[in-house]
Amino acid sequence: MKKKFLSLLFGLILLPNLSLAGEPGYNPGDVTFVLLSAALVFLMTPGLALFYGGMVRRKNVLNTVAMSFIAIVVVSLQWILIGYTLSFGNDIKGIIGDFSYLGLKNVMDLTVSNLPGYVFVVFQLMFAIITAAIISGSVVERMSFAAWIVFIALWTTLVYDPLAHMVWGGGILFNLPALDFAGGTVVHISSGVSGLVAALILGKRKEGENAPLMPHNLPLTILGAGLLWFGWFGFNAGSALAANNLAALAFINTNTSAVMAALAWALAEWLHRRKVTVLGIATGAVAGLVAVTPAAGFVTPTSSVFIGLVGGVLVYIAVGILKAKLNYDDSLDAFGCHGVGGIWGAIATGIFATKAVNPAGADGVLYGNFGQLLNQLAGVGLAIVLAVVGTVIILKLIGIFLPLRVKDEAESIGLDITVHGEDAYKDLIFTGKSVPFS
Amino acid sequence: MKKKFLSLLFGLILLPNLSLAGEPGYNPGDVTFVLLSAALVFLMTPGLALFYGGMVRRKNVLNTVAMSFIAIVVVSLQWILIGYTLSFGNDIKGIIGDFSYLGLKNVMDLTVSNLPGYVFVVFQLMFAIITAAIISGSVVERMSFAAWIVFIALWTTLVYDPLAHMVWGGGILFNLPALDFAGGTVVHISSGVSGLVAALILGKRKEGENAPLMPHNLPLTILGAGLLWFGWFGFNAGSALAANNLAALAFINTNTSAVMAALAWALAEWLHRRKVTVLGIATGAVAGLVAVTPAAGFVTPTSSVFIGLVGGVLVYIAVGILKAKLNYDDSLDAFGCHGVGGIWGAIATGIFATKAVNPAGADGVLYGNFGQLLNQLAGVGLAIVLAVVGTVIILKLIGIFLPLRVKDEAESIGLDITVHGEDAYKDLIFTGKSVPFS
Amino acid sequence: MKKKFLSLLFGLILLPNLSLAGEPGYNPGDVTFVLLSAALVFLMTPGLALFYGGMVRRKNVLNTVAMSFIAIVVVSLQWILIGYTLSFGNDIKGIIGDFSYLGLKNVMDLTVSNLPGYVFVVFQLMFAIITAAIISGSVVERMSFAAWIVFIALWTTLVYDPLAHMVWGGGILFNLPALDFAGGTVVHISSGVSGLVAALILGKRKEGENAPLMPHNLPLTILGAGLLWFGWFGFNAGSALAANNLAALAFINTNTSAVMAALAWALAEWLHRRKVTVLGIATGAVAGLVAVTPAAGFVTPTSSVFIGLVGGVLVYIAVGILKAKLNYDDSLDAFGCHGVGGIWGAIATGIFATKAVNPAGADGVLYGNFGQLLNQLAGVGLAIVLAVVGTVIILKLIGIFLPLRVKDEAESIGLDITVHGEDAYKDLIFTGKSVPFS
Amino acid sequence: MKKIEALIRPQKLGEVKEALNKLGISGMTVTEVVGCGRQKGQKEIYRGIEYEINLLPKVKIEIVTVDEKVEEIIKIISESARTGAIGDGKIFISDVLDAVRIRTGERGTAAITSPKEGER
Amino acid sequence: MKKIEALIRPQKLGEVKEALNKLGISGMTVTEVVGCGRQKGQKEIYRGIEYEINLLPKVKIEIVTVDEKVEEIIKIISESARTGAIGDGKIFISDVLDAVRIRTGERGTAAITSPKEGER
Amino acid sequence: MKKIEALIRPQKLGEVKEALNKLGISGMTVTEVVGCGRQKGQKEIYRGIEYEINLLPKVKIEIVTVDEKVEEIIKIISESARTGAIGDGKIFISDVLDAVRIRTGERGTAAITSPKEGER
Ligand SMILES: Nc1ncnc2c1ncn2[C@@H]1O[C@H](COP(=O)(O)OP(=O)(O)O)[C@@H](O)[C@H]1O
Ligand SMILES: Nc1ncnc2c1ncn2[C@@H]1O[C@H](COP(=O)(O)OP(=O)(O)O)[C@@H](O)[C@H]1O
Ligand SMILES: Nc1ncnc2c1ncn2[C@@H]1O[C@H](COP(=O)(O)OP(=O)(O)O)[C@@H](O)[C@H]1O
Repeated sequence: MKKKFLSLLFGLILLPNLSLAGEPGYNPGDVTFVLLSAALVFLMTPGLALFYGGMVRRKNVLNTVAMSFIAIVVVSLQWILIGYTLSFGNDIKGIIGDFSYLGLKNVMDLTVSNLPGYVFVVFQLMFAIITAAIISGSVVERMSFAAWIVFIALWTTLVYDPLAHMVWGGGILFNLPALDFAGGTVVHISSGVSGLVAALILGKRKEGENAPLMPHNLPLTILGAGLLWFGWFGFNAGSALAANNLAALAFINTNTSAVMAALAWALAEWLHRRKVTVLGIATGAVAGLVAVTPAAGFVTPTSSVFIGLVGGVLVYIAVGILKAKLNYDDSLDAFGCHGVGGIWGAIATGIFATKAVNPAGADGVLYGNFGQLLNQLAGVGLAIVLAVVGTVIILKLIGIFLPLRVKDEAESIGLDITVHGEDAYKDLIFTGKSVPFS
Repeated sequence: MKKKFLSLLFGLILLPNLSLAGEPGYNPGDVTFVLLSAALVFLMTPGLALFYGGMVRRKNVLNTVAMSFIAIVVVSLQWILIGYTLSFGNDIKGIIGDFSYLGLKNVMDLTVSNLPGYVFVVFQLMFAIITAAIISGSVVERMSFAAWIVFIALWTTLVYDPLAHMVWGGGILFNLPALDFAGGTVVHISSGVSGLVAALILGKRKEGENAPLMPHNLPLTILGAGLLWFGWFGFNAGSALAANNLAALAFINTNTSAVMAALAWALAEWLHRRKVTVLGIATGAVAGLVAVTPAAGFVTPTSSVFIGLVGGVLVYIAVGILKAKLNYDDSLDAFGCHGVGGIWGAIATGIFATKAVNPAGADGVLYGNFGQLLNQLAGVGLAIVLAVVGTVIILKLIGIFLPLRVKDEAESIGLDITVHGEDAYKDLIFTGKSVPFS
Repeated sequence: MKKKFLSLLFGLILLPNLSLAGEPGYNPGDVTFVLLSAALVFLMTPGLALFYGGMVRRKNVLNTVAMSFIAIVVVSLQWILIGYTLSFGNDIKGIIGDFSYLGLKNVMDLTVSNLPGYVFVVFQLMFAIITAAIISGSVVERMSFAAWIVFIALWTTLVYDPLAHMVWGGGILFNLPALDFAGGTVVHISSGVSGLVAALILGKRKEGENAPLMPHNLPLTILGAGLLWFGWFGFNAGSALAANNLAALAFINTNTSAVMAALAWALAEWLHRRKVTVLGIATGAVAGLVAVTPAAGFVTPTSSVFIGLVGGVLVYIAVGILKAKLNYDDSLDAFGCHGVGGIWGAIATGIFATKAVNPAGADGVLYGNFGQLLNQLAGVGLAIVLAVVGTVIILKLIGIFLPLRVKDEAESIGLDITVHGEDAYKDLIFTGKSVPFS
Repeated sequence: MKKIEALIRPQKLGEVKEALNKLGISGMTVTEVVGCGRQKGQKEIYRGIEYEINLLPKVKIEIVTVDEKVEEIIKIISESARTGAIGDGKIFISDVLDAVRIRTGERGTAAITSPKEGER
Repeated sequence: MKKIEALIRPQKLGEVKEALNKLGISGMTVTEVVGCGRQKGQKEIYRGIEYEINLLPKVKIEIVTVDEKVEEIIKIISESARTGAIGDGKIFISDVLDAVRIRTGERGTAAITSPKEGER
Repeated sequence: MKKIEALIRPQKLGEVKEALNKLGISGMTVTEVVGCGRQKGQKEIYRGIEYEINLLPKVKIEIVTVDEKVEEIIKIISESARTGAIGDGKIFISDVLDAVRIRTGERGTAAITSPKEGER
């Protein structure tokens, strides 16, 4: 009896492998894999919010967190309206998708990579969200929240969507091919470079001279790093779009590169400063995760040892040495970690890729194909150009209508109170009264 | 050699798709989907504990967290003893299940919705847990911990189990049918309304007059919101009970409603208070997640845009305006978010549901079937009556044996120290000595 | 068109169930299950880091967290180089694996338990990581970080890998057989006992006399407990290595034992101290999770009720009474929770195991097979001997080259600043200047 | 000019502040402190062990005021902070030689009394 | 010997400290406090309700110094902490009878002034 | 009546408190502060950059006591807080005009000395 009731309710469960629209043949194992990977990638953005939030000063933690959370809101809406179709619609001149899936129309009956269309849509959505959120790392503690909202809406449309199309959606880089397994170019180079450009346009935080701009809550940052690392397994392994050996390979490469980069950072710090910091281990791990992202499904675990090691060192140099020398204020090193790590990853993919692990990939320099490195460099170059030009234009445009920075006084008092009317931590002492609704 | 050893150890792994009891035929992809969704839904309760914990005052954070954790303990035990069989045992007069599965007997050989019985048991358990935990939001900072423990044990048995049976287990609402995809009525209306009743019976917190009752740790709350959102994908998509297009539809609807409600809240706040708060974004998202819960597998993504938008606005009005006017003390808005959001969700399902996306569902008002709205209203009405009557009786009964509230002095000093003998945060300064075991 | 692009990119997705190396036949549902379980088990180590981090004093939280994070780094590297092959290589005299998989060679083409080799490698890796991390609970707030790094590298090689081989990889305990479903002996007894030995060798923390050594941030600990519990579903259910009824059984047993032990702890505390603490509920839950680990796939849910109850009481006695009497300083009770809980779990498996739920298991005492208890005790004995001897030798060896403890002054100022040059929490007030790169 | 330094129970801060405001006293500085005295320590439990923590949370209120208002303020604070149980706290009075209002440079009494409305 | 107690805006601490250092004043103790006075409370929003929080974060700087330096220090603090808006804070001056340097047991002025280079 | 204000290393609080208790001194108020003086700042590292943080964590102990006990208390604190290294801290002594026990309204010395056992 009960079984009958349930089957009435849940309808299709007795017809496994039959999609709603009568689309047959996808495997529930693969659907589960990609759908739950999407959930893991989703969690990366709250994770990033806390990772970033712990690193700013106490007075700005909520504003920092809000930048990531509003990215979830804005990009989700943008994606179902136009983002998905611009990225994965039918190719227009290798640059952008057409409007076949505007407002998600026709997705219901779509099968992508042997998955129900919605599965692919939500998985890709999570990538678009975190890409926008990463940029905030460069501009926190000073950017206007209103300007940020407009910025990410435009940036996702004008920079992310075309790039995703070019690399993954059948555009020019896809056909070259410039390999990018899980988003080294689409996600990390684009966000890191755009972050740097935004940081330069906004200018430095005002308070760096009299007081160091240091993390107020490192356990929060460590928690964020843990959630990022966890989610990254969905990010990279999930990008195999099926639960197979390739996914497992991407998984182990992801972890291997992360730990090697953390090790590299720790060693660099030890040589340079005679201390190994826990933030350093976490930052190194993120650097390694970034570096292996484009390569995860194209290289051997041994290669990912090197990708991580070099990635960790390069990011350390960028963040710990070059930034100070070049004297720009990339608040939380979105460029240092994601830009530099992503560029190295794209190049490394051109060096270490091998068809022996993924026949759908390509051979890299080490396997005798120098041309692949050139393809990768073309991808890097195009991504950088797009990010720089797009970010400059968008910010200049917004600057006409809105101030890009908060007022100096707000920056000095803190953005949590001045922008959001909230105070992150309240101790024993706080008194006040509520203002009646008016 | 090694393979042989391993197969000896792990026994059944060489016989995929064969259950222990020789039950054939379920798909490992679906089993994985529902089992891992159960894990995600489990995580929602610790997430809720932190979401709530950050919003109370510093002196009550551990008590608040303890209320959710003890719900995991009490409801898990109740569920395997009698909860599961009362909810999903063979139907008795449309009201309750019989004792076929008392103490989980016969579950080993059971197949539910093409899944091994234990899979369904644990998945449903996680729903029962979080439902009880949600109620705590209305009563924290003053309810006695002993009374709370007794309350949730009785409430789960007398309110939750019958309601779950009526809606999902083959009872009267199931046959009507009143649609509830993932628990809008069973989980959210029941807990939200019961919370309000409990808050009214307990009375207000004492300290609201001289000091505002404000959050002491918003990053903790934001973290909790992130975990809730993450787990909600398991809650709603997992409720498809199979990894198919319906699950993917529920997933995208879940996210869409969440972001639209967050947007609605942000806009409402902006119009009302000229600020957008990060707690507002998080609260709005929760409102949207609640609202879409009953509808997730019955409506189109376009409909979930509207469900979220309206849900966000309604919850804002309930929490930010009506609560102050009506002057009750629903501490953390369990009623405002879950009660109001859940009622709207149930109604919205009657409006937006369409067989075009789920033939096992029904058509709603927009698709020409006005009757479905009446069915939904019947479900809402029955849930409200059951929650109100059940909660009043249970609390009055407990009140005979136990005080429902902590003493005023304990409330003033804080429940962490007085009830649990614990202090959440210790700084540099604390000295004391241990008392030897006696 | 688009489909063609995508299939070019992702290669194998159109050939489901075909591994990269042409290995056929594994089920994507099982691959998903184990791969995502690996991700869940991974998350347990950051979870443990926070669980532990919240319990130390404010001045040592980052060092405590760093011990777990560096374990991820060191053990991951060790595992891919030699750990996996020592554990799961072809058996040498029942003690250790050979070098067939040195540096992960040959893993690409390997199938283990009907899973792609990499899947099994990463799943097992996560167990090795958390085992090392657990030990840190005994030695935090005083152990030198350099000594810790060397210790875990050697310990994983000399204690963990042989034990994993003996129990799971085809060694003597495997053939006995001493049952250990998910690592009660391999993970918990080994780490708990080694922790105690290390605590005794290091000696007590200096400051216990004038100030109690109490948790500085219990919400952090509670968060960690939530993540541990969540990940433990992957740990125990994932150990079925397939998505089947056995996995579901392990899942429900896991939760049941956790809640019963939490209940047992709460009752013990109430009887002993007249308070129920939230840390007690969390600690009890961990005790129950540990206790059920070896039994999860071999016993009925009813048995896991008893396993949890007794486990909770035993750990309470060990931690709350015996430790004080015996006067050793196992800082965060790695021995009390994991050693005692693990020993009980191994014994309980010998009592409650039944072939009725898992024909690949064995019958225990309750099912007429007294011999199984002896097998289990043999396993416990061997694990204890290996842990004690291994830990003593390794620490004495390291002690020749490095101090095992930090200097007294560093212990007094705090390890975060003195060892890592970091301060976990910064409030409004901090000023200083940066030192230029030199 | 005198400084009044009151150590009170944290949960009484709201009431005390409200009472002072009614008197027209709005300038004050508040600090979280811990204190011990004759009040019994609070019992805390950590994994089965019971501890007696005897530095308990208190709140310190500091008010610098003109000599004439001292007794009045003492009275108000005493009344609004009292519960009658041990641990209600203390008030200490000491001399202040001078005061400066940073914004205006005013010195002495002028620095701590409200200027005429117009000036504001 | 006098104690100078300055209540300033938190964000001004860096500047004030820098200015004092330039004057050769390095000994000071700093506390996080909250204060109220004539400054308007800050507006906070919690789930649609607006609150006016009127104990605002401030920083207290305490410097014990010899009588001769008092005016100079007041001047430096005032200048570096001033923004001109209400809420800039106050400075209070009071008497200190004696000082002890714990490390050496030195008393009086010697306890708070730098010893000759050699001693160090 | 005098106020003794001691700034000590945080890790010494336990010992100092224990020593004072042995002397029969139980009333005190303790505050977390940061301070600087001649002690070198602590080195902190943030993403490869080294910072010198020179406001270091200290603990402030305030004891109001009768004049006769002042020297004894100073001695006890000095002894139990000393490590011999720079940064051990300072003790400042100042006058207190009056004290009030909020619970009973007692004034002056009575407010800070233990009442007879019976009263309790
Ligand atoms: N001699 C003292 N010096 C400084 N502070 C004191 C002194 N005695 C008490 N206090 C402060 O007053 C608080 C209350 O004092 P206590 O003796 O416990 O209660 P009561 O004032 O009711 O007798 C203490 O926690 C401490 O902060
Ligand atoms: N009478 C007082 N006693 C103690 N502290 C005071 C007093 N008046 C003001 N303060 C402190 O000075 C701060 C600034 O004072 P306020 O009146 O707001 O501004 P202003 O000094 O610019 O007139 C307050 O927040 C409080 O900490
Ligand atoms: N002039 C001062 N006024 C107020 N506090 C001071 C003064 N000098 C030192 N302190 C406090 O005493 C602490 C220790 O002083 P420092 O000069 O570093 O060491 P020492 O007392 O051993 O010479 C400082 O951190 C600060 O809190």
